[in-house]
Amino acid sequence: MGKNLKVGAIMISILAVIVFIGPLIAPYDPYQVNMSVKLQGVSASHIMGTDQLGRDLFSRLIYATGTSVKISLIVVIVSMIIGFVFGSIAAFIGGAVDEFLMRIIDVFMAFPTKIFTIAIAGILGASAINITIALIITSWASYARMVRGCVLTAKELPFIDASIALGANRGYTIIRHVLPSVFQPLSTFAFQRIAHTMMAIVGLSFIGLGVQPPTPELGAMINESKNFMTTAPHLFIFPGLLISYVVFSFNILDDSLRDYWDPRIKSELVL
Amino acid sequence: MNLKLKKILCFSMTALMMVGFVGCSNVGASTKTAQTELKIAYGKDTGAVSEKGNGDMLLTIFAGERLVEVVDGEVVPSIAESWEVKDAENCISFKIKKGLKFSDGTDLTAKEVKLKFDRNIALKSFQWTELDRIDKIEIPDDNTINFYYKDGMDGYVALAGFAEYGNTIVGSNSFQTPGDPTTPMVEFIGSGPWKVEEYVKDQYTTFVPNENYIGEAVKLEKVTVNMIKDDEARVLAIQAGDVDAIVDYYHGGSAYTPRNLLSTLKEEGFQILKQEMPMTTVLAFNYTNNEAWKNIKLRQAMNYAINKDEIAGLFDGWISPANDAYFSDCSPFTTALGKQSYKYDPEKAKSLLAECGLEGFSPKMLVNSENIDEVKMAELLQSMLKESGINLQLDVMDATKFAEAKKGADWDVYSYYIGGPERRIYSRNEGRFDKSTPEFGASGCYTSESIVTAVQSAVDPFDENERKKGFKEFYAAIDAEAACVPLYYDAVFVVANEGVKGIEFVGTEPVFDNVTYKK
Amino acid sequence: MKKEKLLEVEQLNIKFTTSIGDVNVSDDINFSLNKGETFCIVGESGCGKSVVALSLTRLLPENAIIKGSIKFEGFNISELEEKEFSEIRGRKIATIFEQPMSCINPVMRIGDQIAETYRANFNCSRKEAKQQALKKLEEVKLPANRYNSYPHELSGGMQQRVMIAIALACNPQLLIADEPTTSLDVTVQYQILELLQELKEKYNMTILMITHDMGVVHDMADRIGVMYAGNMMEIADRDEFFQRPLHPYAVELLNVVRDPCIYTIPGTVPNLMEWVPGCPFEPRCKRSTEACKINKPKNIVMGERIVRCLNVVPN
Amino acid sequence: MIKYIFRRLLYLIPVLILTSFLAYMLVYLSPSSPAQIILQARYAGEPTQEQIVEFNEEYGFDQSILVQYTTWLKNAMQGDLGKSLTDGSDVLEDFIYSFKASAKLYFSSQLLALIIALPIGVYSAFKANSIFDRISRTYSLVGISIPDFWLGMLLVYIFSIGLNLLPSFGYATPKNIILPMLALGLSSSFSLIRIVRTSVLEVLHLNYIRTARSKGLSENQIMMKHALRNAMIPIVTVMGIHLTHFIGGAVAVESMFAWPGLGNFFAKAAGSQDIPVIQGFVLLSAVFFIFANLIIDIICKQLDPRIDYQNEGGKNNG
Repeated sequence: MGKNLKVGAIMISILAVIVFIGPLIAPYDPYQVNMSVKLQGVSASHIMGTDQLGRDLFSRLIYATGTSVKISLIVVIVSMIIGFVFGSIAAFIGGAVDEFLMRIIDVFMAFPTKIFTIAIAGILGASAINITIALIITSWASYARMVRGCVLTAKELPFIDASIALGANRGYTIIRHVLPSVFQPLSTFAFQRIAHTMMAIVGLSFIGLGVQPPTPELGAMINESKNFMTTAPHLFIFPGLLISYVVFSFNILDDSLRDYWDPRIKSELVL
Repeated sequence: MNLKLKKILCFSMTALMMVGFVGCSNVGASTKTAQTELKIAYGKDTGAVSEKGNGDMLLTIFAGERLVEVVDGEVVPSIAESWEVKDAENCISFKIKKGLKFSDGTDLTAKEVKLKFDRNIALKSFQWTELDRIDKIEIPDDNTINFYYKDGMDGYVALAGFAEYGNTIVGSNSFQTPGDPTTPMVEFIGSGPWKVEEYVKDQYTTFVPNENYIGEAVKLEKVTVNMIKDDEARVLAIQAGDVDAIVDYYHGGSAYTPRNLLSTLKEEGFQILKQEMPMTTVLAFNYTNNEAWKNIKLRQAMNYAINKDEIAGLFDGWISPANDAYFSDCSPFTTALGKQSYKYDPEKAKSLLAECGLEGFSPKMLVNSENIDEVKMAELLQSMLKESGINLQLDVMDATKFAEAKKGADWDVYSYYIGGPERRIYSRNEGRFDKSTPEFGASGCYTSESIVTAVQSAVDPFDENERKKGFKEFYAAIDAEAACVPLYYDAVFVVANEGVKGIEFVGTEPVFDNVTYKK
Repeated sequence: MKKEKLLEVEQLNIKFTTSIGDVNVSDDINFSLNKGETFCIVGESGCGKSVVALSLTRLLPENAIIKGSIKFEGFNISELEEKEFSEIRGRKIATIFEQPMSCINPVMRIGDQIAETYRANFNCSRKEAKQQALKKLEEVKLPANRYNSYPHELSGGMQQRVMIAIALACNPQLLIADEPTTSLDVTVQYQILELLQELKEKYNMTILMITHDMGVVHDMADRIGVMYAGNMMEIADRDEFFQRPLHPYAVELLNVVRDPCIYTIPGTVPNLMEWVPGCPFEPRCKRSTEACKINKPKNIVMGERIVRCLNVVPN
Repeated sequence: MIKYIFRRLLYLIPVLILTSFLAYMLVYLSPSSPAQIILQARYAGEPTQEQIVEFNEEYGFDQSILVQYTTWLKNAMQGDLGKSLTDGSDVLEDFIYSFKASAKLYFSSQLLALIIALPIGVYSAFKANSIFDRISRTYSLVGISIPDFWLGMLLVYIFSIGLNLLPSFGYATPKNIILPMLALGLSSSFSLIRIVRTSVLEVLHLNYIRTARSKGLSENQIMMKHALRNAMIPIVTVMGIHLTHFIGGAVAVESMFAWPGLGNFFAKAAGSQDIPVIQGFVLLSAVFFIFANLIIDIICKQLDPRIDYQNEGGKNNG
């Protein structure tokens, strides 16, 4: 466990540095065009080369990573909140409300996520905000279903009845006992979703339905680089490596955390 | 289960190996042999089967003819051998050549000619033509067709409109109900040098020689036009040897070979053929919804603030910057002005802005995300305009949203074009600047009375010299008014394998009638 | 009459390596089984009795380290290669486990599971195996039409019968029964024990039974071994044991059985991860002395009886 | 069994109705009216009021939403999902055409993924914590972090641009499928390796494996007869869910290789706001998705006798 967790933690810390203080260390303005140095390869002044407009790729990548990661975090957090609210309402109130909410959740989950996301993003129009909305619309239902399940299980636990029977306030019991037992699986689930969401965002941006220029974004940058695969391969290689880095750091951390909870199937990686 | 699993495993291994063999068997010796077939990559579907459309430009040029054509800015005979303007310019009468046949062997007479115009009028598809003003169409005999106008024919531009792609003449069997032009077009039967042999929507169209064509027969036995939507994919296709040539969209402006890949292709030994068009990409202002743009100083400031050479730099030197007013020297009617009124000067732009009281001006630019060059150019403009203290905001969106947003007031500039393929220069220029034409967009290039007068004097006269003079006036007028910011002159490119010989440009359209190919 | 020994276990030490340290679950255990007898190992939960049982046929997880010698029919099987060893498993030594539901493959028909054992150990046709399986079903008193049932379609008692049928498919000489009745209802327990007894007599089988239930021990055992915290505290004949337990722990154990409502053994089972120099039962022992804390007791052999204690309960 | 399927189908009816309603309502997410969007696309200029009215009548947009919806649903049940607004082609035909293209690519790539993942995953689980296991775990964890379209680009860079061996895009010849199949297949294999490994490992820790060992079965027999068969249940479920993902799941790869599959087609339609295509595709893919899940459930039922017929409720996964 130890090594993987350490590697994951280090990778995530580096990522956090890139995302939150990266703009301070970026050597160039990511929007600054300089046509005299366009499409240059790796050099001392531009450590990852320059793009079609002579912008520094390294600086752009720093900003682009920020964009992708921030959107994934927003999507995950907002869906988690929506899912939590609806899931717990369904579970606590129960009856017709539960039935109604569950049918709605069923419907949302009956759509293949990607088709649904593309449809919404396409109809709303491609932009960073709309892709965030589209991803939230398509992902809240799974959180809600999960929260509902957890709350129902927690409600059944003997100590809940016991504490109510012993005269504890019902509301207090829920806050003190039921909710904590939801948070652990919910946060684990949400953490797993970060990498997935990140992949969805870069994929949608790659097909032009996501973040739009001039905002730098990793998937969109790869899309733009398609023209230059022969002449300037660094334009697609670096953003791709960066996506893999980000997703890998979330995956390895998630993996080692899961091993931590379930040591039966744990095993170390070769790193 | 065990057994089943084994079976599946064996099967899949075999399948994988077979795939592998197919993949590796791509080695062939090459000697230079004459090819009878040419494969072209093209970014649009040819639309040979269409409910309401008329077919794509390439299709209409390959397999169709119109009453007249426009070459070097002049209307020349085609299906019609002559024409006459009568009744105080209220009627135009075309004499149709005798003995013409469609590719399916049926006769081409005035009756068939009328079909297409009936269709366009019924379906209200009369962009860039004057068909909306037509009162009635008469066919006194097999070789005559008369068009009567409601309130007079609109000069030369109306005549040139008959050369529009949409007015390509097709046979009566083209329609689902033969002879009923309001029914969907189920086959493209034209009278051009080629005929459509096979059409698979969004995949390919094959053309073979039309044996009923009365002109000189084409040389190749077959041309396959592969529809490849992605610009980069077409380039990869020719590099991989899947196609022999790439042709830009005949209209220009979209679905073209990425300009910054042309140098690479040239280095790799492909021929690059270029034909400049009388089409200028400009930065247009939202003056109809946005009062500020009615101030000429602001329009001039924008002109001074943009360095066109740098924009042309986006295209790796393959496209010329629009330094010399509006159109390049590609047609007798589009001769350049010979002066550069607004040389790049950020200081001047700044002072003009100050005069307008617009320091820290922050205009919003609409950008169509489907055109990558447009996006790149917008990003370049954003960075460039900073020098003049203009803080350009970009709003990038897909084509539909773009079209929608254009109508609103919440934007300032966008990338637009004036002119077009040669057969369209009359109607397009009139449509862009004359508010009284149906094509006139609510927003676009700034226009004024002097510009409207000038454009009329350019597109109306039947006399060639008067038109030439008119065009000069027209350019001078839009230049003086700083109606928009000309950015670069567009061009049509054909990229072809070394062995492809005989690609010609008629007007601004690539033609493959005389092409031979040795591989 | 000299009793013939079927299984002899000597100096058996078992250790588990885990990420938080090593756990000693068997400390120099010695015992032997006579042919045809039922030997019961009894002890509280977590004393290591199941581990000892499973170690005999190498069914422990990979992190178990086993030392010592195990002789089966006078032949040291602890040094056998894995491949040779699998010929003993099932064929000569069979095992039945507690919680039969989880120990039978849920997606395989029960008949096939019985037949599979036979086929794995004897080279025979499917048909023969099926015949054998049907015969075994009959022996464990399940109707033949249950051959095609899936485990989840059976009750717990029936599942344990299936388990027994699987184990006895090859008529093994030694049957290791690891808590065979623990998860069953009392009435069903009785039926299963009766069945085991019946089959034992029929095939002259030797049974090593692991249990924490003194009632079961009393009904089934010929001889008894008492385990505590990885140590075999006492080995004795059933009658002698119940009449006169020698080890203080055994005494306590019997007291609990006789008067379960009143009597408990004070203290808790020790943590096996903590190494103690003396006797592991010392903290709970009524007879403990200072010496018990320092010295590990040695086995005291008294004829057939063996006791591991410094202060054996006097007569 | 029939009863079970019938019950499931009955349960699906409300879900299908709500789904279709949601699919239809997608059009109202759009800030502009369908007439505006479509006429704009059809004619270059601004549509006149007359054209808009005429259009609304022709497509029934002048009626109330519920009437529009029921008309649409009625037509949809008869296989008429309307026509594409951009080119007038039949939506159902378009769907079937791109469905076939997608299926071809997706099934071949999943087969490839299975061929790669099954032996690696099983061996990895069997030799848990060995060097092989560690390498394969690292390999698959790195693999699932690579976007499939980027993997596709790398393949194009190597095999099309570098070695000039394979076509980089297109659909026409059998060779065209190789690179997109590799990109998708490899991508799926990474996650599949993990699933296979976990499933097998979970099974290997179960008591009945110990029983199997105690019966004297060899390791191979244990693996094939007991471990794999049981581990196949979660694997098949996940594979099934993967398969239903071919609707849209491969959109980036399809777009990368200009493969005329569902995702590619749909993304284009969504980009141009081709409302009937969007509605039709969303509905058809949801229907397909729902029924595919039902079929997976039935297959799992075949594999796993423990699943109770009486239990209803489907497995869902986005």
